[in-house]
This record gives sequence, structure tokens and C-alpha cells, in this order.
Amino acid sequence: MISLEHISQSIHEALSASLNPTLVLLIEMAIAGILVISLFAVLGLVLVFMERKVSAYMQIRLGPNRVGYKGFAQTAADTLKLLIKEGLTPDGADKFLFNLAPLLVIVVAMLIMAPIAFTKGFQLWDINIGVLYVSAVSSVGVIGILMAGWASNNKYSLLGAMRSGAQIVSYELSAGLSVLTIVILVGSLSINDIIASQQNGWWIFKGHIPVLISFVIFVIAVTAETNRAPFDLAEAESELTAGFHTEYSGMRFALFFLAEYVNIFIVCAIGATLFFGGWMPFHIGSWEEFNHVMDFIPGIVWFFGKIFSLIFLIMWFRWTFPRLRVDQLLNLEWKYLLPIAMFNLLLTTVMAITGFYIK
Amino acid sequence: MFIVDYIKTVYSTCKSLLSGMRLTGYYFFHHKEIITEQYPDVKAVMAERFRGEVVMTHDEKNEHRCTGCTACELACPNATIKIVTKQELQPDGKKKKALETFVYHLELCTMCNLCIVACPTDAIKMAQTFEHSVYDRSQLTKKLNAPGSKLMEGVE
Amino acid sequence: MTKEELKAKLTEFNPTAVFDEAGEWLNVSIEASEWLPLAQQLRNSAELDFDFLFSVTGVDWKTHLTVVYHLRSIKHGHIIVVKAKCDRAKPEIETVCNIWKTAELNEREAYDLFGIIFLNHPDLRRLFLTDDWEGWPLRKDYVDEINIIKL
Amino acid sequence: MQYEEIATTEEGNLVINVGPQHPATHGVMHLVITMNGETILNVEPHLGYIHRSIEKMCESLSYRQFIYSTSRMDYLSSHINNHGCALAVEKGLQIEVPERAKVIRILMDELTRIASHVLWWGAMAMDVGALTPFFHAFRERELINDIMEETCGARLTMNYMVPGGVMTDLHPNFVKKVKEFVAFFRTKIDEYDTLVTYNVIFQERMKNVGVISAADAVSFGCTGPVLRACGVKSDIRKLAPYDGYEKLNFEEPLETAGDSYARYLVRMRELRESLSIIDQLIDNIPEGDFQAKTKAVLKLPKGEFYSRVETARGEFGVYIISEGGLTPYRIHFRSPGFANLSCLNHIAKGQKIGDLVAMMGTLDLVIPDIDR
Repeated sequence: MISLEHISQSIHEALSASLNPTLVLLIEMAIAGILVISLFAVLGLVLVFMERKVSAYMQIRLGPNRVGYKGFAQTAADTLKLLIKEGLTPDGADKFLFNLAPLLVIVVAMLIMAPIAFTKGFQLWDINIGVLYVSAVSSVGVIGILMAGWASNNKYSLLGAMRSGAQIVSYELSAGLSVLTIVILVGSLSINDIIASQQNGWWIFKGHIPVLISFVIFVIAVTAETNRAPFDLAEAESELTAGFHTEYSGMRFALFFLAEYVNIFIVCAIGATLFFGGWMPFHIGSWEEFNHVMDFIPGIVWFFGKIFSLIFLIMWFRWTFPRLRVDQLLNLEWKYLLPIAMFNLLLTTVMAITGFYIK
Repeated sequence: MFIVDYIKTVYSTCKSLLSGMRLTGYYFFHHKEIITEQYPDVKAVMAERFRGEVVMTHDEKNEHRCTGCTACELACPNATIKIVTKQELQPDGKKKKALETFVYHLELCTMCNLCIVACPTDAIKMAQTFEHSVYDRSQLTKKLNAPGSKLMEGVE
Repeated sequence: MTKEELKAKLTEFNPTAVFDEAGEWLNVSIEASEWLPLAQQLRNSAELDFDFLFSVTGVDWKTHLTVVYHLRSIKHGHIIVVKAKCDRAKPEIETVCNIWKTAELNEREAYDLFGIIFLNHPDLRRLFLTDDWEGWPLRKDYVDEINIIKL
Repeated sequence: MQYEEIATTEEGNLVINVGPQHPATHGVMHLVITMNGETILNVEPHLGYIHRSIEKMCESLSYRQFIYSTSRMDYLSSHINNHGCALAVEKGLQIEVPERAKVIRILMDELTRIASHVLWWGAMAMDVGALTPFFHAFRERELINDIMEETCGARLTMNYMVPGGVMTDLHPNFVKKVKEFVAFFRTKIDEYDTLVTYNVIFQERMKNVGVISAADAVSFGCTGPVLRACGVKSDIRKLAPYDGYEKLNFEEPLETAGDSYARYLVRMRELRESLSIIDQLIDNIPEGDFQAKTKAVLKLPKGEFYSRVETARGEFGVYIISEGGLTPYRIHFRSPGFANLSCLNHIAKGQKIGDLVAMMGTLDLVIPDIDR
């Protein structure tokens, strides 16, 4: 059976046979870079189209349906429009930071891609502190948003950036704590170990109440971290017109837009890895035959299926709920989510120490 | 009890949020509820009373019913209508006022229907067109009586 | 209160007022200088209790300007119309912002369109028109050079 | 490199311009807000971006002509504005309106009120960040617009009320279509509650936000749902019934909290009351003329005529001063939005900027109504 693991391995072997190791590494890095960037481009197109269709159907509309077959080329056409649009820099803006901010945001989004395991043996960087790396790098993105808000010389942008700063710093905590639940149960920070631990069933279906609680907290926290409605206070179009990216246009705006969707993809990928077994097919304990049938579906399909289900859930939130107010947002985090997450962590730790749980 | 109240609040919160999500989820999966009209492909049929623009009715002999009485011009709140009359020689030798040009400024018109109501001879009526956009506003000034048309017999 | 009762009560406060009972409601005509004391009486008297100022209208009568106040009492339901006459050359009248808060914007509107000066108004500026606008558009002698229809 | 200083007051508070183009103002309104962080210290409305001086225009229009221009003030309750004008002219001319015309007028008024409230509901939900209700609201509003189009000939600015009655008779399909709409809308209004009213986030956003006391609301001249949310009876349809509202059995919804949520609830209940009014009338439209016989040229006697109607936003007053000529000597419109706006600064102080948007939503400001 051909799998991505075999392809990557055969490329590696073919290159190693004729070239010296340094050159092989460089070529492989270049290939990986191109793959990541093209994945980004495709993801941007697909997710924006998905969002527009999801919102359209929920709003009893048809959504884009004119450009290309059933409107599939709509987002490509929009990207083209954004590419050829003039990128204005407002007078009085800090030009350097203004131009740097979208790049920073997109680079951070790319960095988090590194430790994610797409299928068995198909991973850019098998780092043993994968989860820690992800939560560390993802919090750098807020600097880009703060930079954009500050450099725009616009009060709406500044307010949006400040809100975003407060929001991401707060929600980072409960997102981190909910991730720790799984880390404690698995006993490892490595993404591969976490996936391997779900060989006999995904964490969410193993029947642990702390895992369920931490999943709910995780979903809420990452929705907030990615600035999605109902927590889209940084943009809050009815209050701050467009928040931190009010002054951005053309491709620089497109980068922010792309980064938002890539961030959603990544947090959903993390969520799928932690709670839904990553690329691991749906296994039930010792039902060997059932598990065997499930294995016929390739891991990459499982992984993307799980990610897109989670993305759909987050989009569903966005098109149903009103936005929270800024003080309610922080209240929710500091008064409800954080204490619950901490208590949950305590519970998990007790479980882990006593060994009273299904591995 | 504090704990009971707390759990009740959490429960009702989740219930209210989930019921909202159920509704949007229902619409997501029930595409027959979609109300989008595919406008340029499927043209809307306007109601017969819809006020699109003022037109003058002409019969097959290219005759209209307008006597040039200027009742519509007086009734119009926006000076949309301008009637130019001429003196026409009747067969019996008498001179009679007749319509020369019925100028209609679509760009000033608010479709209030007052001119139609005011017209004593039912010479003008509202058409159901609605795609009025043009590239130059001078195209919106229209001449309503067809070239060479004359007053219908028997209309006073 | 009926019109007659209102009239009797108001005559107590202001003997010089001129009444007109022809319309739907009682009309009281006064001079601009008499307005503020009358307004206080109308608002504060428990029997009258006119707490709801629902319309402030400026009128240009060519010889003089009038400010028409329509007042209603939420509690009693009676309505009174007060017309304060101002000099056209120097139209000045006391503000009633402190009595009815709605007067603040309404008086600014009257100032903007008629040029009636409301004394002691906290923020008497143009409301609809630009700050550098010349003239008072709703006065009868205002001439507008730009007429859209005649263009 | 040159940095422009961000505008602040002397105390270091942020001054921010909301509008004239802003998603939350629903039109060209300009608010200058002084803020300390996210907390509002002062809101100052700057008006006039679409001031057309309708009052001045009406001074040169005849009594038949001026009515259409009031549709352009509060364009969402244009029928009711026209109704008020027609009433004022009828008062002057002492015309008795035929029963059929009265019933048609009330039916149209109530349909307009529903259309207006439905749009408000969608737009207000959009203000607090829920985008889906907006489209759901337009579904119902389109049905009303279709009914209006069939009978009146226009969808938004109908100019259907004329002195002495209505312009044309009802379309033969009118009764059937209204019945269908009412039946349909009764199911959808429950969906509105599920989607927005019962939503916890929405309630949290609305409760105890923009609280105004009854005394303040009266002093600020607020009318309509804003005043009724403080528990003050102020419905002109009850206080000074016109065109047969006195014969109808309906309730004036009152709330006591005076906050945004109370205003929201009042409007939602008004929707149901309007439905019940339509139910009472739709099967009992009397036969007869739809318009009283009037002269071709209307001349009001010398005098002053004031008529009041209850629009979707509150009390709309038409004050005509006639000198006996063909045109009004002076005409003044008491628009509900203008008075409701004046309380904005009072209720917004000390709240967050996100609340300001919610407050403006529940005050239901229509900018042409304010600017006139």
C-alpha cells in the first residue's frame, strides 16, 4: 500500500544515494518549505470557501455560486483581486512595523506546522516537546497583532490590538491547562507518543470526565485565541469597524486573513491530535476485526476529516452566537474557565498518580 | 443551594446555546429553505401595480390620450414632468392646444403616483420596469410621446 | 384638567397671557421674557405637572419669530401649547434645558434653522448645518442660490 | 520618521469618531466619543449629514404633495408617517374617512410596524455580533414588501395614504397573502426567540445596559418602545386613538427595567400585538369606498393642526400652520428618533464601547428620521 510515509522515505533514499548529507538536508528543507507554503495557499482557499458556504447555508442563502463550478473558483478570484490591489500604508504609520506585522503573523502560523503529524511517519519535525513547542510559538502571534494595531496609527486598530492582547494572553492559560490534561495522562509531550497512546481508542471516547471537560475548555479557549466569533473582539466589525487590520489592504490584508484561517486549521489539528487521536483511525479496545477495517482508511483522511469537523464546529459557533463584551470575555476566562481548568488539572493529576484510569 | 443554582445556570446556558446551534444547524442541512433569488439569471416578475417609471400609452395607430392639460405637471412634487404644448389648427378652423412634447425626468422621479392619479384622461401609467441604470444621466430625461403620435379621437 | 381649568390656573401664574381655545388644545401666547418663569410653574406645579415636552417648533411670522412648545403631562394626560414671541431682529429666549432635557437638541435645531438664541443654553451650536453656514434657512427671507430642481 | 499624535483630550482620554461611516450607525450618523480605555465618558452626536430640510421643502408643496416626502424621513415606517400627515390634513379639512379606508390604513400601519421591527431585530442582532438573524429577518420582511408591492406599488416608500383615505383599493390577493404571512410569521417569531432572545450571551450583553429611569426618559422626550421599557404608558394608539384603534383589542406592552433588554422585549411583544391586530381586522374589512370625495385642490383653513401617530419608533407628530393658502405656512415634524437620540449620551456614560453599539441598536435609530 502506498502511503505518504513510503513516498517521503523513497525520496529521502533517492537523494541520499547520489548526494552528500548536507545537500540532501537542504533539498529536503526546500521541498518541505514548498509543501508548507502550498498547503497554506490551498488551505486558505478551501477554508474561506468553506466558511462562506457554511455561513450562507445557515443564513438561508446560496453563497458563492457563479465563479467556476458551483463557485469553487470564487476564493481564487478574490485572492487575485487582493493581489493586484494597491497596498496602502497610511500616512503617519510606522512603516517598518506596519509591513512587518502581517509577515510575523503568517510566519508564526507556519512555524506551528512543524511538529504536527499528518499521518504515520509523515511529520516535519518529530520533537520530543511537541505540545510545549506549539503552545510556546502560538503565543508569539499576538505580537504581530499588537504590532499591526500600534503601527497603523488608528484608534480602532489600537483598541482592537489591545483587546486582542488581553484576550490571547488570558486564553492561552486555559488552553495550555486543558492540553496538559492529556499530557499528564499520556506522560509525554511528544505528539507521536500522544497519538500512539490512542491506539485502542481516542481520549475523548475513553470515558474520562476530566478529558471531556478539558475538551470543552480547549474548544472555547482556541476559539478565543484565534479571534473567532463569539470572541472576535479584536475585529468586532460593528464596534471597531475591522479592529487591528482596519488600515490594511491588498495582500497585507490577505496575509492576516490567511493567517486567521491557518491558525484555525492548526488549533483544530492540535485538538484532533490530542483528543481525537490525530491520524489514528477509530479503534475500539480489542475489537481486532473492526479496528482492521478502520485501518483501511488512510491516516491522512482520518486526520483531515477530524480537523474539518472541528473547524465546522468553530464556524458553527461563529454563525450562531452574538459577540461577548470585552469585560465578559475576560470574566469568562478568569472567573470560570481558568478555575475549572485548574481544578480539572488537579483531578487529572490525582488520577494519574493513583493510576486509576484507562490508558 | 449555591451548587444547585450554579449547575442550573450552567445547564440553562448550555441549553440556550445548543438550541440556537440546533436552529442554524437545521438551516445548514435543509437547503429547501434557501430564499436566494438568482437575479440576472432569473428575472423577478414585478406586481402589476409596481411603479417603475411613467410611460404614455399608445395604441396601434400611434395615438395617445394626452391633451396637454398639465394636470400631471402641477401634481408632481419634484418638477419631474414638463409639458410643452403647441397650437394646432382644427379642421373647423379653430385653434386648439395640443401636446408637443411630454418631457419626463426619471432622475427626479420618486414614483409617488400622484401624476397618474391626477391625469383626467388616463394618458399616462406606471410601467413595471426597474432596471433604470444608464451611463449618462442625460439618458434619464425621456420624451414620453412617440414621434409622430397624435391625440386619440374623442379624448377631451 | 380641561381647557377651562387649565386656563384658570394659568391666568393665576401669568395674567397677561393671551389664550386661544379654537384648536384641539389650549394655546397660550406669551412674550419671550415671560417664558422661563411660566415653564417652571408648568413643570413644578403638582396639578399641572407638564413633564413631557414633545415638540419645539420655531415659526417665522415675518414680523416676529415664535417658539411653539407642545407640552403634555404623562400623569394627567392634558396638553398645552405655549407660544413665546421673540423679536425678529434680536430673537432671544431663555433655555428650558434644565427643566426638560429634550430641549437641548430641539433648541439647537431651532437655533440652527431660525437663529433663535437660547440664553444659558449649555451648548448652542449649529446642529444640522456646517459651522460656517451663513443665514437661517427656515426663515421666510432666506434665499437659496442653489436650487436643485432648476439646475 | 514622523508620528502623528493620536487625538486625546487634555486629561489623556481617547477621542474617537464613530461614523459618519460606521457599521453600527446604520446610516450617516457621526458620534464623537471620549473614552477612558474602553469606558465611555461622553458621547456627542454630530448630525446633519443627510439633512434635506424636508420642513422647508414642504412649505412649497401642496397638501397632496407633501405627504410623500415624509416617507423619506423614517423610511422603515413610511406608511405610518404618511398616515400622520394625512390625518393632519383631514383634521384641517374636516374630512370623514370611509370605514374601509380606516381599516386598510390600520392594516398597512401594522404590517409596516412588523416589517420595521423585524428589520430592527436583524440589524440589532448584527450590532451585537450575530450575523445570521439579519438574513432570517429579511426573509419575513420580503414577504411584507411583496404584499406592499402588490397593493401599493412600491416596496419601501409607498405614498399610499392620501388625504381622505388611501390611494388605491386593496389588491384581490391581499387578504389571502396577509393570512399566509401571519400564519408563517407566527412560526418564525418563535425561531427568533430561540436564536436571539433566549441566548445567554445576548441576554448578558443586553441586561443592565443603557438603563434609563422613567423620569429621565420622559424628560428626554423618549417615546415608543424606549419609554414603554421604563413602564410609562405612551402608546398614541391608546392615548389618542385615531382611525379606529379604539375599537381594537390589543395590549400596550410594558416593561419596567428600562434597560436594553427591556426595550428589546417590548418590541418583540409589539410584534405579537401587531399580529393580533391584523388577525382582528383581516376578516372584517368593510365594503365601501376606499377614499372620501375630496376637491382636486386642497386648501386648509387658517389655523394650526397637530396630529400624532405611533410609528414603530414612537410618537410622530405633524404640526401644520396654515395661512389659508395652497401650501402650508410652516410645517414641523416631531420625529421620534430625534428625541430618542438625545438620551444616548445619558445612558452611554460609564458603559463600554461594545455596549454603545447595543444601545444604539435598541434605541432603533433611523438616521433620516433624526436629520429630516
